[in-house]
Amino acid sequence: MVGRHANKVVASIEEALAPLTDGMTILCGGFGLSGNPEALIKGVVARGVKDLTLVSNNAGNMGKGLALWLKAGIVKKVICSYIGGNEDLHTRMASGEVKVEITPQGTLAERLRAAGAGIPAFYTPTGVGTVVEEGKETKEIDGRRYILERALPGDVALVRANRADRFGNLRFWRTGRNFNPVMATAAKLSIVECDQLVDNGAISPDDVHLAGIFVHRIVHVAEHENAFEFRTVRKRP
Amino acid sequence: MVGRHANKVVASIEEALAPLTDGMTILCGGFGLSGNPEALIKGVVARGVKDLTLVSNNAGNMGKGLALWLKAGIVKKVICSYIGGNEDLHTRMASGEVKVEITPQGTLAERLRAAGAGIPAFYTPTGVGTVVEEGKETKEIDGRRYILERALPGDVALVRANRADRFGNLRFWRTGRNFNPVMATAAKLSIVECDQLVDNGAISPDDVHLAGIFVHRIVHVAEHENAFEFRTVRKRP
Amino acid sequence: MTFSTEDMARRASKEIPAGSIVNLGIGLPTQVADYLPVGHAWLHSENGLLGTGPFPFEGEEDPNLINAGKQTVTVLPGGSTFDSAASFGMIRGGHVDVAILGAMQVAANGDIANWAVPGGKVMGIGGAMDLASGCKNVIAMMQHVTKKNEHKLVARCDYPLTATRVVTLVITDLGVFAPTGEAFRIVELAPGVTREQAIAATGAPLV
Amino acid sequence: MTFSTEDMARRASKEIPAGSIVNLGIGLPTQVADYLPVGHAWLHSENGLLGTGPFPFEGEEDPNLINAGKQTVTVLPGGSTFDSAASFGMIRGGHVDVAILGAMQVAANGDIANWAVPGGKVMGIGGAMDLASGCKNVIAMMQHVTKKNEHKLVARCDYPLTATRVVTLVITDLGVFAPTGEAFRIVELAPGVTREQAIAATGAPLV
Repeated sequence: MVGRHANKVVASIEEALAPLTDGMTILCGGFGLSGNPEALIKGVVARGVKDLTLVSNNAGNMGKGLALWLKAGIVKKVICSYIGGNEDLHTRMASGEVKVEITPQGTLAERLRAAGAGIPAFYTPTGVGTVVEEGKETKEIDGRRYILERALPGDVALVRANRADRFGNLRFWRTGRNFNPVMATAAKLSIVECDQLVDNGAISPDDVHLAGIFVHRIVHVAEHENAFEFRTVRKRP
Repeated sequence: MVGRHANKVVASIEEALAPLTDGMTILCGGFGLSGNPEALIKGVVARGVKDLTLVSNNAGNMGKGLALWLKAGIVKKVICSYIGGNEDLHTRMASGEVKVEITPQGTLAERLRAAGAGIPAFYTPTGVGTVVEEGKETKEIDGRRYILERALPGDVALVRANRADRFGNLRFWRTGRNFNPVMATAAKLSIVECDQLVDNGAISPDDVHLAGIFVHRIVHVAEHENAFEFRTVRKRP
Repeated sequence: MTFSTEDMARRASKEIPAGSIVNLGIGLPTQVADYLPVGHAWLHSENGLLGTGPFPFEGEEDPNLINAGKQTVTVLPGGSTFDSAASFGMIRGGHVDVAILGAMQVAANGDIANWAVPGGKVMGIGGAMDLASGCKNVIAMMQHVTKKNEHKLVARCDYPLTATRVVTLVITDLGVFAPTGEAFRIVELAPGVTREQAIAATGAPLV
Repeated sequence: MTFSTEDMARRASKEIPAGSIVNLGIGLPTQVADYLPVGHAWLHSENGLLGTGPFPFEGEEDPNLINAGKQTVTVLPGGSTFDSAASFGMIRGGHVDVAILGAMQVAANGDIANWAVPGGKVMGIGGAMDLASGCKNVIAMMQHVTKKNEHKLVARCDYPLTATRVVTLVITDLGVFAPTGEAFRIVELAPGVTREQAIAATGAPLV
């Protein structure tokens, strides 16, 4: 009898992704191309699974990140908050190849957080009086109307961390954190790609951003492209 | 026109507590006697307000911490999760002097978190089929019954931090964190008592436990009793 | 003479109290930051950053330090990072004092439409609905009319709504206007813009 | 011969898989930790600690490093701290694999009562309901009968409930028993305890 919290570190992306099967709901961290689990994203295409439901804020952009899944034709549905200039998604949405469900970004984050925290549904003011309200229950509480939104759990989460210890305690770097922690909490199986892998104890208890209780597989990937969308700078004075 | 996020550091407990008035709902961090805002708790008694509703996990113990408020007779209602050996609360509850509402600890934390995050109500499995369910709406979601719980906002939060910068970014020490962050998010006015006060920039952005957006007054208190409830030790080998 | 986009951004900056928390929407509103004195207010980026600083010096760009518009930025002393759920908790919970948002239409009752053009390509919602419904004070910034001379300050929005009854002020190239319920009140006209011009360009009563 | 509390704690420790996350309730269940090999499992304390270590050496007690029973503890390498909302998110969200809880009554259908005695002093709920309803595997530890010889393994609880249909195993001084719906199944009897003794001490069918 061995639980899920022993021996989490695996040697390869292939091994990390072995449990994936067709039709799964995959939660993927990242905001635009920032804080993406780049090697895991590429690895899923190589893994050869299909008919995936993808939950991610953006589903890639500029042909990069999760756009690889769209190009590979392995996604049947995307739940996201923003498409913008993501032409890979626009064309597949237009052709009907991929079904797209758009949700406000805060509602997406909260639905994932709820799934991780055992809250099956919650009321929110976001989207009241808009198309987001259509087909959903509403309730007036203390004189204001709210929408009932449901938790959004997944089968697998793909997560990018800056640093992980062997138990899976994670630290993120700057805004690379974004959706990564909530995605990890909301999935049955959370797979982490980390820039640095350290021994237990190297991260002080108070410095853990996400506790290893939410992490099941860890793979160390030292090199990342870390693509820019808008490289904005100022002149030195 | 000056917003609430300028000049938060005040010189004294008296100044920090000046906005308190009779009848307020006060949220107080701490778990048992650990992580308590000790100077603010004492200061509220000296401030002379009364008819308070106190939201705290324990409402003091061993005559210490929030037990001071009970002894002073300034509390009309307590919302907490645990009484245990808190005789000050037992006697006042028995006499009818203080009304006590007991809620499961996780529901208490989630109600506070909801208040801070703009979620007016949420469904939870905790307490289904028990007295906690009485008088509350329930709903079956995906075949399981859940209770609708309401957000629990407060007028003022009293918070103990280990370290604060001048904007109010906070770090906590070990299990002294407990309810302190959620209390701060759930109140209109959050007052922090910190062991160490540092300049902005001294806490790295990734090392902030609670962002200063949730903090409105800061008072530096170097000395604390930090009472023990059960001082359990082992022999050196 | 009308307000340039720079004038609009400068004017919008006056609506931001010292010591407040502000979220600047993608595009035009982002420029408002250029007119805020150093240390005046704290800028919130909904992707998980409070205390957003200016663009980095060349060569110091960090792909994991961006704002909600995916532009590389810096973080000021006193800044903090957090995850998306915490970030939108700040917004939804009313902890962000001011949001300045781009808009396609604003109605006299304060309704705002800023995420989709009827029949147009769906770009997504992003943080727009959360910001518009969650922030205490929502200011819209936009051109007063479309390129086809259609009204954007209207009696009632016919574009898909972002949030209802939330806008407190609209800053356009023609001036500054406050939704009052049935009409827009003229707070200020751009230099040289007449009341008649503004009335003609507005699809709701102007008072 | 019956199980001593030490025997019960040792027996309970066998139910904890290696590499699992465990929450040990206040009182008797806390002793289970004494029988877990170093590094075997991760102990969760609902006040905001994962990776709870043994009591500190004398002189190293930290009043801000305690378990849910308010006892001074230590934190192991790989341990982490977090706030109460995050901690109960772990519990409610099903991320804690095993909870071992003290109990006053357990029913054959898995109902558990462990927070209040009818007519007795109200001690509060604490984390009991969250743990009992949130954890994947709930094990109850208690004496088989009360000091007044009343049944505690019952057909139906008449004490205020903590959670319904959650207990998978009951460990008592008489042995180990599994609620099956209508009855308790004998998993194991303490050395020297007869089937007849156990049946007499149980307020529900024993099979």
